[in-house]
Amino acid sequence: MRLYDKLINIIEGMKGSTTNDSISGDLVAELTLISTLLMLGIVVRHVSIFLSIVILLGLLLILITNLPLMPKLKKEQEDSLGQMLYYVLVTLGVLFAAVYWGGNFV
Amino acid sequence: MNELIPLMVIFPIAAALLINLFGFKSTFVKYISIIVAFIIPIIPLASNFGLHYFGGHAPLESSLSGILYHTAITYSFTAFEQLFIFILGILGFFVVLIYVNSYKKASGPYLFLLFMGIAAVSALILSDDIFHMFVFFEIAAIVQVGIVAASTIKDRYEIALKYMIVGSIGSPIILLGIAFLLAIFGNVNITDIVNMINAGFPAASSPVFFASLALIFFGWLYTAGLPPFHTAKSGIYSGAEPQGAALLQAFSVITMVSILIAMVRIFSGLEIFNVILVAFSLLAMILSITMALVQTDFKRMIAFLAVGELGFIGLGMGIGTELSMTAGLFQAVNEMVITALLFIGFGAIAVVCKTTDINKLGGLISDYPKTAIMVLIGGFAMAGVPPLNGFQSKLMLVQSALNAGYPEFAIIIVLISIATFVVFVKVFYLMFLKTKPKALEVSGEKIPKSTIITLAVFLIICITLGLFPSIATDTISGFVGGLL
Amino acid sequence: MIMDLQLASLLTCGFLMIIGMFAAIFIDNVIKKVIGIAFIEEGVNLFIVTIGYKAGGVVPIILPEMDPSWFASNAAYPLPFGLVLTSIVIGASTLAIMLALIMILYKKYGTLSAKELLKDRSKEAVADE
Amino acid sequence: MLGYLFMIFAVVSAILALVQRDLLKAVILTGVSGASVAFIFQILLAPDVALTQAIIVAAIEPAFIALTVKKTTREDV
Repeated sequence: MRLYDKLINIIEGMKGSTTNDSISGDLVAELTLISTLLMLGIVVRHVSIFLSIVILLGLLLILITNLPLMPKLKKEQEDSLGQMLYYVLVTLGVLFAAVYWGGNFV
Repeated sequence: MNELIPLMVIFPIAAALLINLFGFKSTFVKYISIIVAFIIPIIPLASNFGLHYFGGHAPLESSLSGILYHTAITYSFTAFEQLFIFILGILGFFVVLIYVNSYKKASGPYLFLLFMGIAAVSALILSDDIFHMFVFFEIAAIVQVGIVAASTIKDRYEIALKYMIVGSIGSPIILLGIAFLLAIFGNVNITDIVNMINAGFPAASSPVFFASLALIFFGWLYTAGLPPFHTAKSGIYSGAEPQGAALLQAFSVITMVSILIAMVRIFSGLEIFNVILVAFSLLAMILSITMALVQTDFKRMIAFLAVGELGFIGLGMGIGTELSMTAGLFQAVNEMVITALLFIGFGAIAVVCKTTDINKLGGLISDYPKTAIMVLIGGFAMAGVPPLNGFQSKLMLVQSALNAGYPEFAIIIVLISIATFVVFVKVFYLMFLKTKPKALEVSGEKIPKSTIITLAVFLIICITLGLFPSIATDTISGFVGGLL
Repeated sequence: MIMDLQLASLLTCGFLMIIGMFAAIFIDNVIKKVIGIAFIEEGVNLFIVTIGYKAGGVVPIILPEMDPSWFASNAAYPLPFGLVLTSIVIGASTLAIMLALIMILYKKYGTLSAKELLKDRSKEAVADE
Repeated sequence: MLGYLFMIFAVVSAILALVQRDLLKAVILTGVSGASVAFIFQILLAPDVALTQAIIVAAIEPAFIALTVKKTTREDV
């Protein structure tokens, strides 16, 4: 697919945003998200350069295959209590596991 | 005059109870609350630096190890605490002024909540006792919910209940973390715990210590509203009245900073602490800024920005050099003022236009030119445009990240600042510059003078701190030097 | 004895916290969520009290006929007990506020289901205008 | 020995409280769980905490919840 078609698809994927201003906002959000995520991939080089390359490639693959990221991300951060509690629980689990078992390896 | 140290907490509490007692007797409540709000920022300026032991129980020296044990709840008051409590007092004064001026009937219970919150966060930053911090943090959380429930926003009760239920998972967890520390060290005084760790206390490298780090860190995420709590926290900000939201974010900043300092003191020996701190701060910055960009409710936008800016503080503390920590704490001071300015400025527009949807607004610059310009400069300050204070702290952060060998963080900070700028340009354009939609009826209501004065004063603080950052940074770097 | 009293008590507070967490997160009824939150707080309080317990010790109240050095080596550790008193009261007050909010919301929506009460209302607001 | 009994009691009544369809029964079982924990506090050498727990968690909190149940609905659908 050509790049232009892809861009149009991305914009059409952002349902609900109809005005010029909200589309521009969504695009900025999308670009910020992608660029910061790639930067975070580069941060891993302090641990190991090889791992960083792997993560960057994987990240690129994931980002390109689900490109309109913002609508998905927004749906995950709804205001409903169930969703909030779900992520609270997931974070608690991940944080505890990471610190408790990973604390000695840093 | 060391006696004034506990007064910083006791005076607002006593005043709050008194005001609540008089309830709805409007004029009396108005005068007394203005006087109280005026005195609160004066107390930290008049007080001497030092320690205060409640009940006069001076620390005991152990005959075996020679370590000092603090038996009393201890308040430590230095120039750093003075700075924060003073800024909080100034914010509180103007918030009370706006509230008293713009509502015909001043409600005693609402003012009670405001003063109680000021007392609670003052206690949080003064206290050297981690359980004492928990107690006042819970009071602050209840106050936040109360301020939201007392507003006139449509979905306030839902927002308040959501925050409370999510918080009820968070706050027992932080208490459990404190209990773990108590189980290891038999003590809840931070100085004692730090002394024991430095003396090579064996349990300080045990799994239980790591577990307590995880639990307290999770509770800290809740206090600060970093992810996964950012949706609940931004809901709280957008659910409160504008002046209430201005004070609420100051509460969050101070709560976050004081618990963060406690964690840095206790856990800085564990390297994973810095890793998770940086990770969650970056996550907060990215998620909040992207969410702010896609909102259509401008109060919610500012709320997400307010949450995201907290990430800068965490990042500065997480990098862990003296410069970066100074920059992070300086950012905390700046953010309190800037975000309060924005909440009040945008909130005033929301009140006169009776809508918060940016698509329904436009062309307001001809109606409210003063507010528009001041809000614009406030937005510049948050995005980091020289010569305002946000620029100074963000510049320091970028420099410190570069010096510490993490240029990626510097790039992310710059990117996030650019995105913040975009949010502002967008909101400003849609609210003030775009042609006015026909459906919008500006009732001709004027923005109260007290609001304009407040915005002007906050702006002066922003510009002063931007031109002479050493007023704050000297104090903060002295404090950070003692911390490391 | 099968198990040390302190260990059994720790297990109990673990159970209480897990039950509470489960209720607060997975049960749909808001009042049951609140009950679950009360159980979490109860579990944490029990944990803190258990820290202070001393097997074969005495209650940490000094009586005139007690020898101070014997008391010091035999009494339970009273600091956690003092902390728990505060935390019980805090738990009760948060519970009361939550219940008050639930009553108001029930008047408005006529249901106690969290999925209905506390869903995302931002889209709805757009729809009815 | 009594301690273990109360511990089992606390956990079981907590579980039972959450599976009730009738919310008033759930309230009573919450009180039972709180009272059992109060007895555990007594056995763990903390009589002052036990007293507070017995008053606040075993009596006042169920009363609050019961009041809410009365003002709203008894059935957990």
